[in-house]
Amino acid sequence: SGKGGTGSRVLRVGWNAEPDSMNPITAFSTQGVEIFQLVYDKLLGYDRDLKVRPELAESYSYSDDNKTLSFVLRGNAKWQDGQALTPDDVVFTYKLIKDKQLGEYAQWLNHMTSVEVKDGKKVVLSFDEPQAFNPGLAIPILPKHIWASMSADEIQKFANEKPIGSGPYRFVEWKNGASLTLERNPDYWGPAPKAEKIVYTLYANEDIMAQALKSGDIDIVTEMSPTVWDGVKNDKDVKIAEMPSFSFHHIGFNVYADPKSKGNPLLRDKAVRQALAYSLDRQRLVQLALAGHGQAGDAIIPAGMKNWRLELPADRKIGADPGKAMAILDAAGYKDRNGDGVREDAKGKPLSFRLIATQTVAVDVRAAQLFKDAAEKIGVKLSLQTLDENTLGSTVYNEAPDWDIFVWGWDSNVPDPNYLLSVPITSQIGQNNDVFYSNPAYDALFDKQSITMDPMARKAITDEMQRIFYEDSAYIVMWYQNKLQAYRVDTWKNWKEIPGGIIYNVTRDNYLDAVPAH
Amino acid sequence: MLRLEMILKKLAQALLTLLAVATFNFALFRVLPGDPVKLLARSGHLSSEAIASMEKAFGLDKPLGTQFLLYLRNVCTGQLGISYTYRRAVADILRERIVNTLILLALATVIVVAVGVAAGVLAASRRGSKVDGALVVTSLVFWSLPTFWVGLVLVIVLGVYLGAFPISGMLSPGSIGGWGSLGDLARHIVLPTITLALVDMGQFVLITRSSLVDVLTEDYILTAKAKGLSRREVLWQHGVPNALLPVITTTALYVSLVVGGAIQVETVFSWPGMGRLMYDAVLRRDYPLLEASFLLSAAIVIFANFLSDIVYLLIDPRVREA
Amino acid sequence: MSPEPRPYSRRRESLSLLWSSPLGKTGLILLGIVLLVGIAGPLVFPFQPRTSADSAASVLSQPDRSHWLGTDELGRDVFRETLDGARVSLIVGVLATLISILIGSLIGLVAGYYQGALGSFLMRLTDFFLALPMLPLVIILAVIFGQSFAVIILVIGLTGWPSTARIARSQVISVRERRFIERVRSLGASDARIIRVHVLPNVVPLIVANTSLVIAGSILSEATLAFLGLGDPSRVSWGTMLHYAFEAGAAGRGAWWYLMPPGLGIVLVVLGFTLTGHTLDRILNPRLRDF
Amino acid sequence: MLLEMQDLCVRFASRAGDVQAVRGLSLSMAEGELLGLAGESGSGKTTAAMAIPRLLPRNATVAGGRILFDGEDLLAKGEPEMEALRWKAISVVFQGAMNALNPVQRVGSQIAEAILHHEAATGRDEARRRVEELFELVGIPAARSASYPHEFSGGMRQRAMIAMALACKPRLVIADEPITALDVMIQAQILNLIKRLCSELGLSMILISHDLSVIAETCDRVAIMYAGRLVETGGAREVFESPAHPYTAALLGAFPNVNKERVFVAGIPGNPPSLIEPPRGCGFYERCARRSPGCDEAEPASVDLGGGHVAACPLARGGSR
Amino acid sequence: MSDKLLEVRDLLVRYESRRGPFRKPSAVRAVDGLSFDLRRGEVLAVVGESGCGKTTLGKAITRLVGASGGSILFDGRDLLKVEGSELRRMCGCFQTIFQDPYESLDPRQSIFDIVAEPLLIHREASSEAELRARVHAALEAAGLHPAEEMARRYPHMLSGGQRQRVSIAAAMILEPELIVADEPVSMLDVSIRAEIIRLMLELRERNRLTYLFITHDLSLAWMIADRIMVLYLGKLVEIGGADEVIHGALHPYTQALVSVIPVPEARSRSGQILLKGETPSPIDVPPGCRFRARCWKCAELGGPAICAEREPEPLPAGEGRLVACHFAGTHL
Ligand SMILES: Nc1ncnc2c1ncn2[C@@H]1O[C@H](COP(=O)(O)OP(=O)(O)OP(=O)(O)O)[C@@H](O)[C@H]1O
Ligand SMILES: Nc1ncnc2c1ncn2[C@@H]1O[C@H](COP(=O)(O)OP(=O)(O)OP(=O)(O)O)[C@@H](O)[C@H]1O
Ligand SMILES: [Mg+2]
Ligand SMILES: [Mg+2]
Repeated sequence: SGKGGTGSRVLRVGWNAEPDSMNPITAFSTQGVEIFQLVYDKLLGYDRDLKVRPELAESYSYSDDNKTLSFVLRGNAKWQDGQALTPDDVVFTYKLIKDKQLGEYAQWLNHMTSVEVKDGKKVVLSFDEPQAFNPGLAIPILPKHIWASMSADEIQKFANEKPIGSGPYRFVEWKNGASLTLERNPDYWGPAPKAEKIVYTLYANEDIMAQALKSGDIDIVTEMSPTVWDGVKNDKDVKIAEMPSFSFHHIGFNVYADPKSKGNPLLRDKAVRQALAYSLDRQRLVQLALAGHGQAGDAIIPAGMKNWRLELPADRKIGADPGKAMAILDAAGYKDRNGDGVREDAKGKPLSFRLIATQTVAVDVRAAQLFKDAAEKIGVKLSLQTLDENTLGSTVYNEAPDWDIFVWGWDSNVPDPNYLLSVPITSQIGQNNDVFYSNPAYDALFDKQSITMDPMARKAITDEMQRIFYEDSAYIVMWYQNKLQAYRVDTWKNWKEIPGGIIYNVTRDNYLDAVPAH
Repeated sequence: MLRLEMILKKLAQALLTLLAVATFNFALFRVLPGDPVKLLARSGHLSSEAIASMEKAFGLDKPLGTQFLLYLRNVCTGQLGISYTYRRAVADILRERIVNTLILLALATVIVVAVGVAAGVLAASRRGSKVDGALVVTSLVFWSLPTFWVGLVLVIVLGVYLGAFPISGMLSPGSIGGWGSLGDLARHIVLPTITLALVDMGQFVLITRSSLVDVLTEDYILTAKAKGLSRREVLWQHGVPNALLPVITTTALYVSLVVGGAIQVETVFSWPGMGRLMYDAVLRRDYPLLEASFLLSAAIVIFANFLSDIVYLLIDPRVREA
Repeated sequence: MSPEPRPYSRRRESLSLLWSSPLGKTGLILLGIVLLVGIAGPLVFPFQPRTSADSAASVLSQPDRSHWLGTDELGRDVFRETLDGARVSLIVGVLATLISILIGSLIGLVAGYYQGALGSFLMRLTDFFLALPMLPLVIILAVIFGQSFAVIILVIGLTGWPSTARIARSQVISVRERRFIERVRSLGASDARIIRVHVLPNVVPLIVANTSLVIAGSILSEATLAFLGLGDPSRVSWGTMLHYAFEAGAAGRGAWWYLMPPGLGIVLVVLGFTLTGHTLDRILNPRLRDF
Repeated sequence: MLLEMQDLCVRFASRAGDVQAVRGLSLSMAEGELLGLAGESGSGKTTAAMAIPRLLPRNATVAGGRILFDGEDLLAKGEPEMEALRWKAISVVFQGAMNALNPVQRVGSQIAEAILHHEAATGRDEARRRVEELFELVGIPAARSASYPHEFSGGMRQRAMIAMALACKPRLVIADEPITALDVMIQAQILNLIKRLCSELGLSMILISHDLSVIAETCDRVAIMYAGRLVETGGAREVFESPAHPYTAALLGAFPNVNKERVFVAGIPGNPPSLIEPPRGCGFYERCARRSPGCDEAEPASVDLGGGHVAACPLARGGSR
Repeated sequence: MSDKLLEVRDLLVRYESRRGPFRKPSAVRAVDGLSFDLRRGEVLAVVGESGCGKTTLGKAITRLVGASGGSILFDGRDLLKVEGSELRRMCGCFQTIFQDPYESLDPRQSIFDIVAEPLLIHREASSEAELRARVHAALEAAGLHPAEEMARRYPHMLSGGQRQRVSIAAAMILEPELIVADEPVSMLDVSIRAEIIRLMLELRERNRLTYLFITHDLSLAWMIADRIMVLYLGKLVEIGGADEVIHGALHPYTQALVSVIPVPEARSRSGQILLKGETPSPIDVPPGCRFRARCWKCAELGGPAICAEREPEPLPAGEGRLVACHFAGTHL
């Protein structure tokens, strides 16, 4: 049994980063989202099979033109401070986000024209285009009585130190740098979960977290990196779980054609990008950087979203062929003219690029080092620099981007392709589009898929998009990292392993279904 | 009285240094590259109005001079701004964290000073003996150890293999906190304290030793011996009190070292203190947090120096004017 | 009693005293070994440089015939990395120290010799830097200026000078107050000459002894920075090795072969410099001399 | 006899070899006597004197001889016994009073410490009262007993040291160069004080000085040392009026005397011999103007000139200068 | 060429010091309006208690400290008005010999370097050979034989007496006219003193030197000086021929000093005049006669008002003598 002090009714989770904030509008860390999905309710949620299930809404329905979405709210929901939860709160939340363009959520409401209460129990959303993705799955509902009095400015600064939601757990305290505690919400509308408390403990180092799991200090961890995870797999009280995820890591090339770009223009040549893509053996990358815990990457929809993934035939795959890479470069006129081991273009400009990666993401740094070695073999010189996450972010997302190549990744908060596909669209330049990719054909297809309600038809479109983007090689998707988790078998049970992870996933149901092992 | 005047003078000096640190601090963070709002926009979904409103919210839209004055005023009133990452008052975050660091540092300092001074006295009083030699060598070895490495080794040996002590955090996950957790805290504090103490002990031993060796050759020690005092009495009544003066200065300098040690120890042991906060703030470019924690740690060091000056003034009648 | 006239060389005398003290000898031997390893090592043991293996099986693998100290989390040879790391640690230590010593000596010299407004300003400046918590400062500077090799050397060098300045200053003051300076001044010697001929030679030995300790400190600083993930990622140093080892969970997997070599490397080289510096200090600083 | 040194030998270990600082010194003094110990720097005065309360530095060894104090051999006593004797029976006024006082303690309490340490029955108030008495005795206002050493002038510190030396009413006071480095005027004051105290309190004192004039004016008896040996001893008047040893004579000749004719004084050319390998014969041989062959072969025997006047030179009987 | 090598007039030397941040700076009046002449070729001994300004006077003359008033005429030129390179050149004309032979030589220089340094500073040697020759000559002249070998030694290889000879050699090598000797033998053993002083006097004969000989030892001053000057708290008390000052002191302070000179013969300590109290601080010098508080004569006379009111000026009292006392010489 655990050493938790207050007995086995406490679920102890280990993680290696803290939420950035308790304000669901401004927070963007995954840790934050994990807490919000327990403290707040959304209208809809995903169950343990990643199927849509009701949450605050008992049911929902689309209009025939798919432009109107109505939710029927359950009547027994209450705010954790005792106030009743009404449709007004839902309308308030959606309006707030839409009107003030607040946070990540605003992207789901771009096409919303109105939101209103109907028949006392119903909330109706109207859009000017059909919506393939249901925003009810993403947006937490906030209490109007707390948030209504604040201006946009104030909301930006609001720490929300004691969040009040309507979810199964309520916030107790956050000991900065140490732990965050939730307790069971007695007024929760649904069946009471078994864990009376959930304590998230912060570990500065994953290895130490692994030790804590082994020694019984914690019951489950949110995520582990490959080599550390390998280190716990032989412990008899610990069960490891390896699941596909909704994320990928990639190498991005600065392909911005705008004169503002300060990136090396040679990278705008598709041949150079493709050659680099061919130089890299992604299988080996998975073996070395991930110690084998993942799948070699190709298109931008990760392995976790089985339904939406494009399966490329072997002969269309780019990679693991340095010979081909060199042939492409030779053909495109890049030769080592001065014998320094680095190829130059016709004007003598060397294929020498800057490569940046996040210093704290070990797998990225490892991949970058391996990429550097691989590129060297085909006569391309890369100089590696690691930056902290924020500097890297501000370097990449710059009006006048002054970089050549970076390494990082994308993670989708929903098992729907829309978000990831939206990254490289032209309108996302200045926002998510990290390589400044712009392809009108791709953009057109994106718009089309987002209003195509039929899954089969939509899949055809997304496949085509993936193919185009893959060929263009603005990204080298290195791998789809598996979600590596581990939990103790002697404290809690009934964990279900699902794509995206047991916990720390788009569903909260594993928390609600866990039961003590004894 | 002269003493009071001296104390005031020292105080003025300390305050001046603090002001200089604040200025330096401010300049360092404003003049150098990195646009915090762009950093916040990392996730990319902020409109330009949102960015403008954020700039306004964090006071980044004003000219530098105004920002500096505002900054000074706020520092004086304890308003250290709002953390970019946590979006909470920096002062609140610091308040939570500083206590944890102080607990750790206080314990380590007490141990270092007590054991270090005792060992130094022992070595000096047995100068040239085997004990002395062993103490000097041990101190030099300790002095050469990287703090984080000692931490790692302790984690592996005492934590992982022997399982003798918890290796992470201040309290066990899920413990309730409060007075009941004192035992838990005690178990958690062992390894970080040992790490900090081990590494910094060496210097103390060496300094106490050399200071006492110096003092023991002074004529007044011979006088004391001639008065018929026993070796022990000579040592403790005349030797140590005089030898401690330089040790006090060292203690103050040690505080500046130990702030660095805290960052490492807190990183290795996931200790939720200021050191790690500062390190995280660096990684996140959380300027207000970084500034404030840097200022705070500088203030601690300056205060320690000030304190040592005062103690010096109080116990050494010779110190007159600087 | 009357001393034999013999060629007088303090330098030679110090060296032989250094060698005759067990601590000093140990320090010199340690340094010799590390230097040898750092300079000759990569030439003598030409293992596949930085080569990575191909499968997950060769990641963090135990020492065996082909990898004497096993492999790291990318399947690279730890032995080879340790040899490379010695060089980086030494280079950073020495270059950063050079900067520190130059700045420190200059400031100390000027502050000690010109005790007027200039001197006291410089002393205030030194105290100010001493009052800054060093590691945080170094971290902040390293992060702000980026983590390249040159920046790390500069940052460590630029923050490491106050102790040297203090030592130099107090020695200059004590030399300055000696009668022979007054005698020489009464002969009409200029400040420049007094500093060059009389002050410097009497200050340099202490700075030299201090240098050894500053190098030890610089190497520790580099290791600490690198351990905290702020090292130059394209160069292997012992600190970066430990950083990646810690990140990769080497401790939990019991990969001692990955944790011990760089750690011991740091300890040995720092100990070498510390022992040498400590002994030199005792020899050259009569106040500390206790034999 | 209060004190008898018999054939005392003291060595210092040093890197160059053993320094034979005191070589076979025999000297005695009676109760109530003021004995002057003179000789040039390095002749072993301090070493000989510090051997009595056994306060020699760590690298010193007493290689032979006995020191009888009241008939008991001090060298045979255990450390605790010595501790009880120190200050109570034998006290010391050290050379540099500047450094002989603990800088962080009040002067008065340093004196009181000695009293309290040796006279357990004494209360603090009583001790304080006695300290004040002692201050008055040496001519410092009693109120100053609360001062720290650095608040005193050199002369006052020297007086305080003397007061401290008298605190436990010792039978023997060893004053090692108590007046060197002081101004003439203060020198005179302190010497007067010493003389007065000795006669008033019936103290015995060994006064060490390299200045013969000072000893001549103050002491009853003198002992002159050279290169670790006693070269001449006797009543002050006899020795200064008719020095029997060539060294004594030469030394006397090196001091100008304002009472006599204004002539240029003569020095003693050369340096004292090394004490690491001391000469077999007379230590002064090399510098002696009246040496004769054979003096360098064997130690000259002591010649008793009567009345306690003894000199270690074969020429002694031949008369004075 | 005038008979007077040096004429010091109303010389004033102050050391400014600040004793606290909130206090007014105060000045130590180390030399407080001093006038005297130094004749070519004479030895003038300066005596007085510790702190009376002897060293400061010497330093002021050699320009090691700046004077705050008065004038020092050297060969008719006011030293206080020469500056820069001019001054540096004049430094050759007056040299100092310091008290402590252990401290006044740079331990890292060889004897050769030490003695050669003045020549190098003043660029007086035209060749290596000349430099060598002159250094060796100076060493020989200072009694350091063999010069060749001595030149190679370092200070720590010499005895105290030998070191002082090195100082003298270094001082003499520029062939100065005036030597300020600040307690040149007080650190040496009595037995060696005579030799050093003899050397100095020999050199005077040979090189027509003038000495300002600073000492606190009155019998030494009496033995070697032509004239003696007694200072008290930075002011002249009495000046005159050596014998007259010692055996016919006129100022009560000099009389007291002379009465306590120890002599190497057993005698009773009667006839001593012991002064009471301490020398007042040179920061706040009392008005009137600065010696008044300790003056036995003043006490004897019942504290005449004039002593408290007027500062006595040095007045002639016979052949070449000056005494600064209202009651000089009255009933001893
Ligand atoms: N601690 C020591 N170690 C080695 N040699 C010593 C030590 N103390 C004294 N000596 C040597 O012993 C000899 C006698 O020294 P001592 O101090 O007794 O002489 P002294 O007559 O008192 O001289 P001074 O007048 O200078 O005080 C000297 O040659 C001295 O160098
Ligand atoms: N650098 C200085 N700063 C302040 N005051 C000083 C300084 N040097 C000397 N004094 C003061 O000036 C006065 C005269 O000092 P000076 O050294 O000339 O005396 P002195 O007669 O040579 O004494 P001594 O015999 O002790 O050498 C003293 O009161 C002294 O304290
Ligand atoms: Mg002595
Ligand atoms: Mg003087």
